[in-house]
Amino acid sequence: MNFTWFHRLGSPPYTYALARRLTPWFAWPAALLILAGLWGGLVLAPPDYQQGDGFRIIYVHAPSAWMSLMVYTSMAVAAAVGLIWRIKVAHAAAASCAPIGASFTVAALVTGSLWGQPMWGTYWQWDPRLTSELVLLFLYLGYMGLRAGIEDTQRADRASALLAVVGVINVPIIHYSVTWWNSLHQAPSVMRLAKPTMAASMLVPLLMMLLGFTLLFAALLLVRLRAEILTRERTSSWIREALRA
Amino acid sequence: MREFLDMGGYAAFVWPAYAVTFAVIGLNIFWARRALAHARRSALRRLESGNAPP
Amino acid sequence: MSADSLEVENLHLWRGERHVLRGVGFVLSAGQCLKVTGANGAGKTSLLRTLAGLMYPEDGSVRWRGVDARADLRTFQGSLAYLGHEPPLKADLTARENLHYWIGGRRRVDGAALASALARVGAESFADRLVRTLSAGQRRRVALAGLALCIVPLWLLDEPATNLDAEGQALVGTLIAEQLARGGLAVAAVHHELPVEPAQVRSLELSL
Amino acid sequence: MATAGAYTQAAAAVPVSALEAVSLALRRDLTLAFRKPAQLLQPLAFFALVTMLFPLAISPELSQLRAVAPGALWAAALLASLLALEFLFRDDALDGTLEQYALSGQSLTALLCAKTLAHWLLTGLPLACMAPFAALALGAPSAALSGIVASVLLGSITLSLIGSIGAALTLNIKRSSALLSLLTLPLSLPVLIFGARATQVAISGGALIAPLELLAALAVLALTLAPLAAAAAVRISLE
Repeated sequence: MNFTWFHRLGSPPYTYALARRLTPWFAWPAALLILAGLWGGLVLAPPDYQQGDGFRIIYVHAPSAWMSLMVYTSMAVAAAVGLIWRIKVAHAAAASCAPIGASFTVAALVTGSLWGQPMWGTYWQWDPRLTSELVLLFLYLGYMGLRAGIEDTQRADRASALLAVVGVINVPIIHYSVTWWNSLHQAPSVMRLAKPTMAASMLVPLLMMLLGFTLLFAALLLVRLRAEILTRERTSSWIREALRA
Repeated sequence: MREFLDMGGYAAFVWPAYAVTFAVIGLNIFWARRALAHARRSALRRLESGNAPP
Repeated sequence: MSADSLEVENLHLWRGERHVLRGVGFVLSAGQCLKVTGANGAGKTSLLRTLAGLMYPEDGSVRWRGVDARADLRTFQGSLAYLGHEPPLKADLTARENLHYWIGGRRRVDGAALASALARVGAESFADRLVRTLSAGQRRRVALAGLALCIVPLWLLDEPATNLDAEGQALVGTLIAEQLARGGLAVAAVHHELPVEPAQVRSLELSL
Repeated sequence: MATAGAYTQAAAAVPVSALEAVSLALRRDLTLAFRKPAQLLQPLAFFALVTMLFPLAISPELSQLRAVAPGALWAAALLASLLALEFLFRDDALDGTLEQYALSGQSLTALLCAKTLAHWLLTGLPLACMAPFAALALGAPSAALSGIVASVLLGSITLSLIGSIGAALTLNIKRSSALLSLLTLPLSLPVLIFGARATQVAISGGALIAPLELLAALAVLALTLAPLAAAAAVRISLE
């Protein structure tokens, strides 16, 4: 197998230039998809027969929740790559993920509780998904706290990478145990739209939003990655050229 | 239009949810760009001060 | 089996924004001692810790017996003894207990061997006192007793003679000379002269 | 010129098996702990104290307390074991013992296992022994006590193991206790959930086997993975 691409990705100048070139290719489609999804979700999709217009929160809640998990997984994968092959760029990518993921976790929690109020009659319900989301927020905060606590960048990279890997192994266990716990106490689980029967006019905007958020994450990651590479990099010759460009 | 803004009586929940999410998106874009600008500035400073190794 | 040798090439180590080791390299063969000098903060400790495999250099290699030390780190670390600038002693154990647990984790050692090592460094009078009651020089002597029991090919010593009186410093020289006579190697970071036969000593100066 | 072979002949030092090294590390930690008995008692006193808070905060009615007993007991156990975690590696990191462990030529994973085992013997085991008294004070029937002891025994193994990762990661961070809780508590939630459930079942007299099995599964999983992660974390902290 040919792993040249892998090694080239490990080289900061190459990745920096690549990230710079790729950013618009993710950013513009993301903007278009999100706007189209917004139009479709707010205007075109019909009200839900049970939840009325309240269900439209799904078009921001579901993508935020998806982001929180996807970003954590990406972070853990990047961290593992950095840990195993000692690739600086991978650590830089993992470090870039955390603030993005944490902020979307907050968005998922807030939109979830705003959705909960009309549906459950209370802003907070110990529903397994919201609870898992809250735990995920703490995992993000722990990651960022550990990173901030260690001054030396390399050690911070490696220590937080290990934490991310340990965390991602734990996420399914936590989710399973929270679901199990919840099933014992028979809390209402309302945030369950009848998915298979969802009409296309409702589903398509949701898919557009999901894809749009994913592309947005890619664009944000690429910009942050460049910042991280610049602060980490010591060979200045290419930096001089990159900054001039 | 008023009907649209009213969201079938759910306006108090739908609009804040959208506002929060798009605030998070906006903040993320702002933070990412600021981080890049900051990194560029400090890299330039390092280059000018001649502290950086060859 | 190839002869014991330590070949270090082009080590570069960064700590945060600081370029600590800038292309350090040397070759040391059996029966030789490397004296590492340099101002405080020049990277003497970092070099020793990098050689021991505790720190990971960004560039360069450490080769032991012709093979990259990272290839089998545990075996390599089993064949070296590292003495940091603080003696690795537990304050709430006596000197003898400390040696028992510390050296006992590396090699079989019986009470007689412990006693003779302690006697050798002049520590028999305080061998059964808690380390927290010992002076810095006495602790250093206990650590030297431990070192004397570490019969391994490579010694990495960080300021081995700090806090010692003239007699203690001579003892450090004797221990290193014995290690070299056995065909061992030693790397010592010092800021004064090593009392060792000059013919066996090579020097490396680290600059800030 | 001397060769490697010549050196080995001169040395004749008998190497130590991994098992001996592990038992030595275990004995060292136990000896040290018993030289400072006050430190041993702190987590236990803390556990008792937290348990006492609940009757004072809720109600002296045993029937009411019984409803919250599982949660109170496990929250107290979780906090007590967290408190004890700070001592797990701190002294060893400061005096260079961890460095010597990492360089001993023995498996660092095994040595840290020994340390974590010592830690569990000194905190988890006493907690499990105290749990029945705390449970009685919170209104649990005496028939429930054996189940409660079993659940705390199993759960505290996992807590110690997860804690060892957190403690190793925060080794050279100053004032790390808040961070240590932030890292360890989310990872400990499954233990809390299954442990409290087991306690609840024990109090209501149901079939204990399912929650205990879940706790045991967690313990096995932690036992296989946590020491590896802790060893990696210690090596990173020593870098």
